[in-house]
Amino acid sequence: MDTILSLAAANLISPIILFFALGFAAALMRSELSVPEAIAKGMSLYLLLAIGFKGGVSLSEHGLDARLFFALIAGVLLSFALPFVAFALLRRLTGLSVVDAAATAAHYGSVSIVTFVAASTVLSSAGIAAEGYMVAVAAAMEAPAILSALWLMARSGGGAAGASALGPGLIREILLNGSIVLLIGAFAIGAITGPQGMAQIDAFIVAPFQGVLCLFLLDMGLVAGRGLREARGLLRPGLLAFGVLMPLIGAVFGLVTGLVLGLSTGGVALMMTLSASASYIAVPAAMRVALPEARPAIYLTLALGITFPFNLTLGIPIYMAVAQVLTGG
Amino acid sequence: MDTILSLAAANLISPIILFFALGFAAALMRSELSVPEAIAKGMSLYLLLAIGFKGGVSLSEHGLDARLFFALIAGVLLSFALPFVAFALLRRLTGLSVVDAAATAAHYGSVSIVTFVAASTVLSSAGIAAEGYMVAVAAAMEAPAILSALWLMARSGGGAAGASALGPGLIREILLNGSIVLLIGAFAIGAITGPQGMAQIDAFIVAPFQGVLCLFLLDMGLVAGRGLREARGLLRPGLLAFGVLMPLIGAVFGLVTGLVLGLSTGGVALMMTLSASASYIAVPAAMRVALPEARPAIYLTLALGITFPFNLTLGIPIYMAVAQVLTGG
Amino acid sequence: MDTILSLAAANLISPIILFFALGFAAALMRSELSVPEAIAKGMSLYLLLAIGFKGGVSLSEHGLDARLFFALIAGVLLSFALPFVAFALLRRLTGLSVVDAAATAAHYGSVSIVTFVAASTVLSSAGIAAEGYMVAVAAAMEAPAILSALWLMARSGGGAAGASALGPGLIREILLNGSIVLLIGAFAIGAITGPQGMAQIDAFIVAPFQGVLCLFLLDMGLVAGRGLREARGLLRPGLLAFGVLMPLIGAVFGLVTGLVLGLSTGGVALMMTLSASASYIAVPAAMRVALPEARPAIYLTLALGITFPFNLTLGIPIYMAVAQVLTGG
Amino acid sequence: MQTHTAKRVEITIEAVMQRRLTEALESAEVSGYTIHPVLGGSGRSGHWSREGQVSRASGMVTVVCIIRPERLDPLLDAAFSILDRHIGVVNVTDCVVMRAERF
Amino acid sequence: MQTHTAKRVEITIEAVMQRRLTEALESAEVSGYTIHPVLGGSGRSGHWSREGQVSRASGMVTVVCIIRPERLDPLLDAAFSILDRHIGVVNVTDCVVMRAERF
Amino acid sequence: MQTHTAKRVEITIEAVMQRRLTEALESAEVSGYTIHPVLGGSGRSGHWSREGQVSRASGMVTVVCIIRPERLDPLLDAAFSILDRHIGVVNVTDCVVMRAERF
Ligand SMILES: Nc1ncnc2c1ncn2[C@@H]1O[C@H](COP(=O)(O)O)[C@@H](O)[C@H]1O
Ligand SMILES: Nc1ncnc2c1ncn2[C@@H]1O[C@H](COP(=O)(O)O)[C@@H](O)[C@H]1O
Ligand SMILES: Nc1ncnc2c1ncn2[C@@H]1O[C@H](COP(=O)(O)O)[C@@H](O)[C@H]1O
Ligand code: NA
Ligand code: NA
Ligand code: NA
Repeated sequence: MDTILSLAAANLISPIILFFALGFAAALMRSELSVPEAIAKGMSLYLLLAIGFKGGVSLSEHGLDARLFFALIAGVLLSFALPFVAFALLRRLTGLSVVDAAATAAHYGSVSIVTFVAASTVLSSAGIAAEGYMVAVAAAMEAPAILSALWLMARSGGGAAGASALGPGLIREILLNGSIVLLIGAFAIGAITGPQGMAQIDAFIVAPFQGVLCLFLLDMGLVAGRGLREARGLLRPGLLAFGVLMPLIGAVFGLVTGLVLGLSTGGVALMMTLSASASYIAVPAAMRVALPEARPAIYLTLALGITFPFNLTLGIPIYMAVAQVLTGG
Repeated sequence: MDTILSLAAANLISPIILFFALGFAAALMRSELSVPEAIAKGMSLYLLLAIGFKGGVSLSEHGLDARLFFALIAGVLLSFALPFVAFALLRRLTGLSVVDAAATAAHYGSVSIVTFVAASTVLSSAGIAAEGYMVAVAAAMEAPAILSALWLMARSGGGAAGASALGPGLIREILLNGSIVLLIGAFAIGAITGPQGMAQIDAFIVAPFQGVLCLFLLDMGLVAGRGLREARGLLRPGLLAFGVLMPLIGAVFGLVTGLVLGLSTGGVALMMTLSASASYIAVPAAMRVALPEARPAIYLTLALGITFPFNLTLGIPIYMAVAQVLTGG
Repeated sequence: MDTILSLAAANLISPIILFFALGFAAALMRSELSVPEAIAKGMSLYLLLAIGFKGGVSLSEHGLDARLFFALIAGVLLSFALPFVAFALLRRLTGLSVVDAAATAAHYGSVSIVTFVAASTVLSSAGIAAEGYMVAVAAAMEAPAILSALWLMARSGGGAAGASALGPGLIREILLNGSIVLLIGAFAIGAITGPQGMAQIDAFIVAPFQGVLCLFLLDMGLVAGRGLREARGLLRPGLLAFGVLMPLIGAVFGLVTGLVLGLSTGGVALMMTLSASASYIAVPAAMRVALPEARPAIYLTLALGITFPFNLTLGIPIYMAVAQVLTGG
Repeated sequence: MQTHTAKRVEITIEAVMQRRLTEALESAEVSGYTIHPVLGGSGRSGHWSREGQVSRASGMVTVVCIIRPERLDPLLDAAFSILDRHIGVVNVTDCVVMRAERF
Repeated sequence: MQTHTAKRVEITIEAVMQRRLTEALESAEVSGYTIHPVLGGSGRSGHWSREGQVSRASGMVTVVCIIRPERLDPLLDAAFSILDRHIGVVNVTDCVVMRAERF
Repeated sequence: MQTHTAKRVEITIEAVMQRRLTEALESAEVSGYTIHPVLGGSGRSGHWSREGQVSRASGMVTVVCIIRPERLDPLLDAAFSILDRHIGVVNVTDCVVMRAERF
């Protein structure tokens, strides 16, 4: 426990966390500091390309592994299952309507790629290796949770609307959303071109990576802080508790899965991080289309204003420390 | 022939080609993946600045060379001449109207700087040197083709309109268009500051160059794929054949010119690439002003949807291999 | 004097100056070359983050110093005082109305961070060290001049309007404007994480810095050139003289301050540069709110079209040379 | 210059619904429209702005259609079939156009 | 479809004044508006454009409010309390809206 | 508040023609206008959108001019001298303005 806490404290003074905190504080103080939307989107394309490519190169170096397939299947199952846990917890802890609870649950079944990127960075700074294919697991976990949420709605009688919205258009949009395509595509290109490909572009995707992440997290802090400030009226204690408890519960699911699959220390930590994280890009867009009655102020504030900062500051070091202790890594 | 094909195959699995293919495939599958317009424009400024500056530094290292002037003149003449070849070929192979054929011909007389950048990158990866001043030749080849197209129109009786549009306003816009000014300006700055200037900014313009090119080509793939998907109805076999034949014909013109000028292996390959490539930025804008009746769906789809991918994947390695064989390089 | 001039000449052929000149010339020739607004803003965030962080790391390496506090106080006082000098000079040299003169004076009391960045870059290229905390001094000098200008207006009877505009809203906007928050925040993060933090992100903020500055100054040249071209009618000789004299006068104030504080050679040169430079982001925005009757064409053209190019090309090398001679550095 | 009366319909809708709206317009045979970006706004569901918004996923756009008066009803039916459960506003103004054959 | 008359008020104002304008609108109980970006323009104070402008500090935005006709006067009073000393233009058009309860 | 009738002219035109259009407006002594960006659209020449378009060279903008009613005809003549061979649409709406001396 002591190690866990001291690791967490060390993590808190890294530039990436501090730039996030700077953005968060600036937003709470109502500074007009802002990152242009195009720059933020450009940086997120960069992070996806880099993390996907690196995962692919690492796969090409270590060779294919049967565990890749089991890990993918496990990821999909986790993404399907976690919304049910989240939904039950929300109905217990909060007074949210069925539609708000279902929409929120979808976010917690899915994943936040930026949280995954931050965890990968912290792991590699600590010299802890992880399976390159965890990038593919991350991509596989994005979408299934959306189906669980729509099923939860249907079961509660709100299904007609949701189901009708879930036409082939929406399914294609979800499966081919930009993040998934770029992440998987870059992963495949990394796997195909391997270390040779890496030698050609590492000065772009490796050396400046952490610096770009700092600027990106500055923006995330601004956006999260602004969201929190505007929605502060909504954040009853029950919701707040959910925003911190749910990632811990998710992490336990991820931990068990990672141990059962026999992943490395880094792999277990990443599986925990994925399960603990909540989507704030792909799932909100899908929810606006399929469940427009659900309030974005609820689910976005929870995912981005509470759970994301929690995972970034305390969650990731905790998951890492637990993974290290339990895998003996 | 065997060497040519195996070189081409090796080229096809480089990250830059694969990211282009990823974008192309994502667009055909109707993914919403997209690069913000400002980021795409920012990357193109970066590529122009970097390629121009590198060319200038290389000129300053190797000293001025009478061939520079001959190469410039040859480039201008090629750009004037190729539209006539393209126009004749289009009238033979396709049923395009005079205005569509003239506008398309202008694109093939002019050049695509990104194709030039890709060829330079492939050459330098293969350790083949080229004359630094080829950058200036590229800039000189942008505009003359536009005049040829307007002359072709005038000869066919559509001239009144075109000629009236070609006021001093349009001529200044064409000659001082952003790409030309930045390319030539950076070339001059590279030539003035030389290796000392390079030492100050190489970490920005050399090391990350190929990585930026990957992200840029991802976007080009998206844009080319989307254009192709929307215009698929227009692409009769005759047009398709033109889109592949014309670059090969252009390359032959470039080859002869390069050999006559006595350029190095790399210089010949670049001269072939320039002649083979088709403009998709400067010329379309000029055509919208001067020949608004010509259909962008035709000329852009050909230049960007057919010829650009052809040059990037098959063309450049073919031109390189031919240049190597014929210059004994 | 000779050394000063030859140093200045050497400075004029560095890539950063030449890219500024390229942009300036392109704008005067009415080229359509332009940098997207989002990219320009993204680069300015990058420069602020990098310069702030580097200053903070340098502070952490050299330890806190009582002079930091004296330098901050001196900077604030300079920023308060210089508008009075500028106002008196403007009323003598030009026929500007009180409101135009007051607004312009505010710009010259405040600072241009980009001029500061350029001076830091030139210093570090020349191997001349400066106090890391000069970044904090730069931030401290942004705002006070605005109050002086409003006080100048109030004294002239135009105060009611100005004072009413200076509600708590405007004061918060000025103190928490994006540049100040990012500069001070990055400075603090650099100071906290120190060389360890630097090791994590130097490939992003150190190596490519000068290259990014080139692209950024290209855009500044474009914007300055366009401003100058549109406002050429306004630039009477008196205004022109002010635009060149005022930075020199400001530099003398900065020189005395720097010598009294006992700053290093680099520190004196930076203090001169800050005093000589004129704001063109924070102050114009504040003036539009508080003194909307003042004409932006006057104050922006002076600050950005005359004083900024003067400082960049001649001013900085002069200040450096004077600082070297007088500190014996 | 010869003028013709027409209707200018302005629809502000969530960006995620844009494609569905324009498809509905096209199936109602409204094939002319222009899409404008929106920086922010306020309504019954509160404020939002492009820079401060919690997610880049959201955001709105404004679609403007100029149509012949007799085409207004099918257009509105199509628009409201999409707007129904979603946030957004519609307004219609009388206008005149010049080259009537275009509409 | 049931329609109701309304007013469409379009205010073009400097971006630095946007927050002050929307706050004034809100205190006049106008809580619905949409903000559009502006690329450039021209008026008595000359030309400007987003790309060529001397400072990134400037720039304008257009705020569009659809309101019930009886709310027009308070809205205009609020708007002109801000616009008073600043550059900018306002125009008002008659329009019709569908879901009147929204306005 | 004292109001005056005016015309609101909205011209959607290719971005490459923007400078030519505003120059024509200015030579017809229309010196007030505001330019808005366009994300995409559809018309007789098909769809286009800023993200999916084949070339960054294209794209459209919307120019809005508020003018006194008697200035409408010269404005339209100037606009159509440019629009003539190019794609684009124009519509005119009646509006009211407050500070009439500005127009
Ligand atoms: N009265 C109005 N006038 C102009 N725009 C409005 C109005 N009401 C709503 N909007 C726009 O529609 C969006 C959603 O409105 P609502 O559905 O009321 O939350 C707002 O963010 C505004 O952009
Ligand atoms: N008559 C007009 N029609 C449309 N927009 C206008 C008009 N007059 C002014 N504007 C806009 O308001 C801004 C400031 O105008 P002004 O206060 O006249 O300089 C201009 O840059 C335009 O964007
Ligand atoms: N009826 C219309 N309503 C609104 N915008 C239109 C209309 N028709 C055309 N446009 C716009 O004008 C552009 C060119 O139209 P067109 O010349 O018909 O291809 C389209 O892409 C739209 O942005
Ligand atoms: Na999760
Ligand atoms: Na060519
Ligand atoms: Na100053």
